[in-house]
Amino acid sequence: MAETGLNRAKEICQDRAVSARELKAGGRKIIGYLDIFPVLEMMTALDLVPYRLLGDINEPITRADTCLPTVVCPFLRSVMDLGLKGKYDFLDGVVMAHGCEVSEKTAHIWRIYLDPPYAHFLDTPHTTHPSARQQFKALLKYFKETLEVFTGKELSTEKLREAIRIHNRQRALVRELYHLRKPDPPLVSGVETVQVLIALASLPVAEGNELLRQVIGEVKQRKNGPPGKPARLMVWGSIIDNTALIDLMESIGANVVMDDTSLGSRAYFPPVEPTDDPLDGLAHRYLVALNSPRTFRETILNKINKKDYLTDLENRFGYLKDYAREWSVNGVILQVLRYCDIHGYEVPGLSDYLDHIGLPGIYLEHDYGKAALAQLRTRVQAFLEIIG
Amino acid sequence: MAYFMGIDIGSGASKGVVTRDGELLACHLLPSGVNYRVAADKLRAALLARTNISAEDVTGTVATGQGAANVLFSHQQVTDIRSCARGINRVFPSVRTVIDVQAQSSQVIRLSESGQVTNFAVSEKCAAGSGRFLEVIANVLRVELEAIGPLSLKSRNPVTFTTGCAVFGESEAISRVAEGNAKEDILAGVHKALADKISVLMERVGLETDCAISGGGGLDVGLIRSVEENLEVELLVPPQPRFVTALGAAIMAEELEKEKD
Amino acid sequence: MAEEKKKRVINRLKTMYPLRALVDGTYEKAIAASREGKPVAWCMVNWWGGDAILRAMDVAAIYPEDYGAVCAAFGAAPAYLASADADGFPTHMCGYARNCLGYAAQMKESGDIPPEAPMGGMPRPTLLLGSGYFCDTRYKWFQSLGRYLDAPVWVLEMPHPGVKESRLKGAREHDISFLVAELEGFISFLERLLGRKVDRDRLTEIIDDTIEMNRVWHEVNELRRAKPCPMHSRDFWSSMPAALYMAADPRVTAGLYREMYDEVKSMADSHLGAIPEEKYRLAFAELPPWHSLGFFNQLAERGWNFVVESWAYHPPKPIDLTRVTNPLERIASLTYQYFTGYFEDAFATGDWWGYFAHPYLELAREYRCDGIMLHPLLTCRTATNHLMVVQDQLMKKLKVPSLIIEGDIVDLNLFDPADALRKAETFEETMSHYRKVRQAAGLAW
Amino acid sequence: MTPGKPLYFAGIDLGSTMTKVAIIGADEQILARVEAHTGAEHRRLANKVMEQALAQANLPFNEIACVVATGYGRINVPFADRQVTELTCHARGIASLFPAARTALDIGGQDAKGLKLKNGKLTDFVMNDKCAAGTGRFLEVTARTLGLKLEELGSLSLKSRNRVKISNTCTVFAQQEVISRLSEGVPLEDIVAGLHEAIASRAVGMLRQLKIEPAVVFTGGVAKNSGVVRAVRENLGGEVLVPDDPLISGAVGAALLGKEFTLKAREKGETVPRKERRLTEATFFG
Ligand SMILES: Nc1ncnc2c1ncn2[C@@H]1O[C@H](COP(=O)(O)OP(=O)(O)O)[C@@H](O)[C@H]1O
Ligand SMILES: Nc1ncnc2c1ncn2[C@@H]1O[C@H](COP(=O)(O)OP(=O)(O)O)[C@@H](O)[C@H]1O
Ligand code: SF4
Ligand code: SF4
Ligand code: SF4
Repeated sequence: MAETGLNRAKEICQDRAVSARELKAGGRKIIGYLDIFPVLEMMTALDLVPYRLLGDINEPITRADTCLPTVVCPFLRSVMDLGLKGKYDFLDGVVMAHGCEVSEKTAHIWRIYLDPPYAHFLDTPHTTHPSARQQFKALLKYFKETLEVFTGKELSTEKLREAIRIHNRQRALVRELYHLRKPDPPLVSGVETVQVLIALASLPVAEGNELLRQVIGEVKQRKNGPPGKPARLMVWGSIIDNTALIDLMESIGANVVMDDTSLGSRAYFPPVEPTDDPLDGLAHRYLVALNSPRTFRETILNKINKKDYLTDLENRFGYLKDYAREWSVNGVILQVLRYCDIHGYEVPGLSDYLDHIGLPGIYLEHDYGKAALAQLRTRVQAFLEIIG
Repeated sequence: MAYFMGIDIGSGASKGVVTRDGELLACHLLPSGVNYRVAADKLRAALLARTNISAEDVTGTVATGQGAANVLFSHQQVTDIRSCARGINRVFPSVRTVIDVQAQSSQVIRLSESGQVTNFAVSEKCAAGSGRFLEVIANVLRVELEAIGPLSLKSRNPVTFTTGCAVFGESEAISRVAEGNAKEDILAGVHKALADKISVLMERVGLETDCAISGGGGLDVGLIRSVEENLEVELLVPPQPRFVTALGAAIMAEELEKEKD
Repeated sequence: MAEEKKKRVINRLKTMYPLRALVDGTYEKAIAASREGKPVAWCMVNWWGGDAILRAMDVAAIYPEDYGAVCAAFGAAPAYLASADADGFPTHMCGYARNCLGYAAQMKESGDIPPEAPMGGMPRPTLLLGSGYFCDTRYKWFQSLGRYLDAPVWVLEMPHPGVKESRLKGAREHDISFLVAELEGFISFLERLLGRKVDRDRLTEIIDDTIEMNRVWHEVNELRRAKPCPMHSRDFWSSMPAALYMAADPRVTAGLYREMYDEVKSMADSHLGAIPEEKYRLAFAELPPWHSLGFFNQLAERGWNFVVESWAYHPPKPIDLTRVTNPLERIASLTYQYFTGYFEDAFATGDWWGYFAHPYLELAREYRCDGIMLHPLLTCRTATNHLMVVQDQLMKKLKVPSLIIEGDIVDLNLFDPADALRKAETFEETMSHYRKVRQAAGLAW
Repeated sequence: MTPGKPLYFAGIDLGSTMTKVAIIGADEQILARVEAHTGAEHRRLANKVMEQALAQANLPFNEIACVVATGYGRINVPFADRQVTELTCHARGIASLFPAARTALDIGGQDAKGLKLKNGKLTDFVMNDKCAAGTGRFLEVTARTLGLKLEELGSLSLKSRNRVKISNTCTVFAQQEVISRLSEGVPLEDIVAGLHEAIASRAVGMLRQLKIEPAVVFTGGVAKNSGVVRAVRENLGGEVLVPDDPLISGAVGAALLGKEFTLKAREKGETVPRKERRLTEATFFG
């Protein structure tokens, strides 16, 4: 069988390290990054390969117990565990940001225990105040500086523009892939989409774009796409870096057609807008345009000095209503990893909002482990029965 | 000539030893039953009878274990973590880490060359992390406790338990038998589950060799093998693992006496 | 409160009581202010001057974090926690936050302060002042309060100094001007909200008093290096909120800290300890189990003196600010100092793990600690994240052992006193052992 | 299926402890209800329970228009046409018994569940299925330890004037605590009452994760225990409705859903796909 894009994505996804080691053998320098706040364009522009740090749901967490307590989200503990076990030994450096509080802590703990040749911590303000935007731009300059020192090369504005262009291309292609989930049945399944996303997180951006083109081409053609199912789900919440959870949903009568998580739409949807100084566009995209609950957005006060709850919810979650409409979603899974505060706090508010717009949702808290997932089965199934 | 007594009132069994001049003279074990006070008294009587001495001949007694407070004739109570460290130090001076598997909990203890505790971690209050899990499963499989170790060693195909609860594990074991799984495979599965819990404790305190196992778990070759495989280390097993803690208590009684001088 | 034994083993400072009363009094004052129609703010601990600005604008401030500890101590927390549970807030989240969310839920339901609220309760806020530092809870929590309250939320942002990157050239200056800009941003928000201007002279005065208050409070704590230590952590915890949550006019508070200084000084001079016989000196990290403080009495009976706590609850090390003319820049600099002063040397000695373990190493050395008690919280990552690193580094570098007792600040079901005592008893041996090890290694204590 | 012929529906709830079967007619009258122990050895006998129910209703298996299986063994019932989670089935069964129900607590052998209902339908739920503490298994183990029958626990505990506090949460260790309390001379009823309180406060704590609205219904095997029912009432501080037969609601709900599936399919001119009506044994780890 000729290698299809989807098969290749699946392969990469099964052992992410293979492609990394190949790149390394080809003389490329690989920089691990955590979460969606490290500015990838800067790395790409300097010919570094940004390689996303993910956990492994199949690998029991053991070593990380020595340096990250169990009250840290299991995804991060898994990432740290893989690091300590040498599974990321091909990295030439890491960039971690102040995504959430614990990922910030993980950045330092990683440096203490693994001491990579290059490490940069990118503080990321929590608000979008004008002063915070300025601050973030200044912090990007420092990031640029340490990258230049590390590579011994200058990061020119032209190169940065070019990198922005190619990353924007990837963002557009991911959107296109997501469009293929809009028909009923969707042309591409939730599990396949996650596989592609994991592959993208493991490849240089240009190769990722190639893969995306191939996948989009073949998905449009194919006859054996996912079958129609009564439920069309959107999955919201903490990172999903594996196929297990989505697979569980799709194996019991649902198509997962949309997501709002940090490996999926959240990471790709907003492009970088062109600006005179590309740093402005980058700062705006990563701090303001990226839609993550870790960033606090004030609800603008009008004449009255009172906040209106529904307006606030609309400001924070309105985009989900659009997603639901465009992707014809009839149920939302609010999944939160245990100990994830960022998403945990959102749950009651988001549930209120979903109630308000008449979209059923269910909250699932889980432990990032195969065995634990089995216990979610009954819960997911009951939800499908509720909406069915 | 001074005699010392160490009394370890465990949740399942009460263990006692008598030492003289640092030598182990006698040991005795009986079920703790429901009244720890009675168990302690009986244990003392048995020990005195075995050594042929009277209560007045005993210079010092230290009590330990979860029922230590019920040993009214003791001169001091110490935690079983301390006495276990002292005891293993006497048996194997080279040991720096000891895994103590009792009926109620498992603990991993690091110790110095003089037998002082330098770090420790104790399992949660969940039967799935203690020797009791093994008892429960042995019971439903109708296998004697003594036999579970050797049987488990025969397993080629250990089952994986789908639950982390000793009680649900019990029903799962029953169902597994009804499904035709071999008893040894089920036992090996339990041994693996418990060994995994011990590994977590070990990560917390850090392994330093030599490493030994004590408590009732030290009688179980199946558990020993699972732990050894998990930790990739060879375990030293004392000749009488269940008496290590009581021995440690007697040693502490000796020390107490020396301090007086 | 419930478990407090009759016999008081810990010798409490007389000068602590008025400081504690000051904090307790804020609730009543806020209620009175609210009745008079004056603005009330619910705030997070805001080191960097948000408090001073509120005070200068005559806004009564109360601190739901402190109220969480109050509810825990009064046994009122379980009912509020249950309300938050019922509304779907995951139980692994901050106990203070869930306590407050439950409180607000009940407030919304009854239309007023819940009838059995301790200390008279927290009145309805005019605004919520969240914070971008320490933990995500401190802004997510206030955002979630929108379910129950119509008060607008402002989040005062903070840079993240104390890491390697904040040592890059020009970063400090940049951070401080960011802090100043944030304070100005908050001022204009408040001015818009309240429809009046801030009195800049008054603000300057309050800022200077705040700086002085923190200085005196720092001096008090320096005295605790004395052996035996005259001031136990329990006194620290009772007096800390007055500075941490600007409870009253900082000038008044500074006066009370001065009196405390005198008392502690005279005890130190006459070699009086906070407990009858100081056998072990311990540091404590991070927040205590407010519902079971009686536990420290049991330890005191065994000769355990708690002589110092983690840096995060201590005032910044004093610095000279006389040459900084802009008052907002003065308070911003002090704030910056708070977030860097305790680990300045971490970088100097070639280590760059900043605030993680370094300050604990320094405290252990300076206060001659035999051990540190770590209290990982099941509902707070901030107070827990770094503890394993602390344990590791204290042992590797200073041969100081750590005792880990798991628990929670608010939820008493997560704390097991009997088990804790068993561990503590064992730990005595460990402390004695490492005393000898340190001696052999030529360490001073 | 010939139109005009009377329709019958069966629900089978294969629980961890008890297997329950209900057969209803098109008018939703219950024609048969059978309850039997699931037990490991007996688990394969789900077909026998069905057989008994058919005998009770006096119907050949072929007459059953739709068989819906639920409960934790639902996947392994070979003769069921559909599988539906116990959450949905319980909700449906409870709503048919108590149309006013808004909140339900169900404590079975292996889990405890809280349900929210609206217009007879499930809208939200919580579950504890990780730890045996707080489930019916806790009481089974207790009864075994004390040498009592499960049925006796309830009335015994109602005699208690001074219940003891059980400090161990773990089911296994709690049993040991029970024994030592007994030996201290604590009256049996006070101990049993303490155990009931332990289970009730845990369950109600879980239920509080939902907004509790009246009417509150308590079902599942544990609701047969009057001591736990009392303790649940005390913990909730309000009225709690208990059906006459608290075990059967899941099976009844399953049968009602079978009717719904059948009628819906008919409206569309379709039929619910049927499994062979042959009473074969259930399997375990499917
Ligand atoms: N003969 C044996 N063979 C294997 N395991 C045993 C044997 N005897 C006891 N055990 C194990 O030891 C445990 C009891 O250990 P012990 O140290 O005596 O506990 P405790 O002091 O709490 O009573 C039992 O739960 C069981 O797992
Ligand atoms: N007659 C009875 N009296 C008291 N309790 C009972 C009785 N019958 C069953 N139980 C309790 O009910 C539980 C089983 O409940 P059930 O709802 O059938 O659970 P499952 O669906 O998991 O089998 C048992 O664990 C037992 O505690
Ligand atoms: S899952 Fe939550 S806690 Fe974990 S890294 Fe993501 S935002 Fe942070
Ligand atoms: S630091 Fe911890 S206790 Fe304080 S508000 Fe944040 S989460 Fe809560
Ligand atoms: S999971 Fe099972 S063994 Fe563990 S505490 Fe709960 S009942 Fe006990």
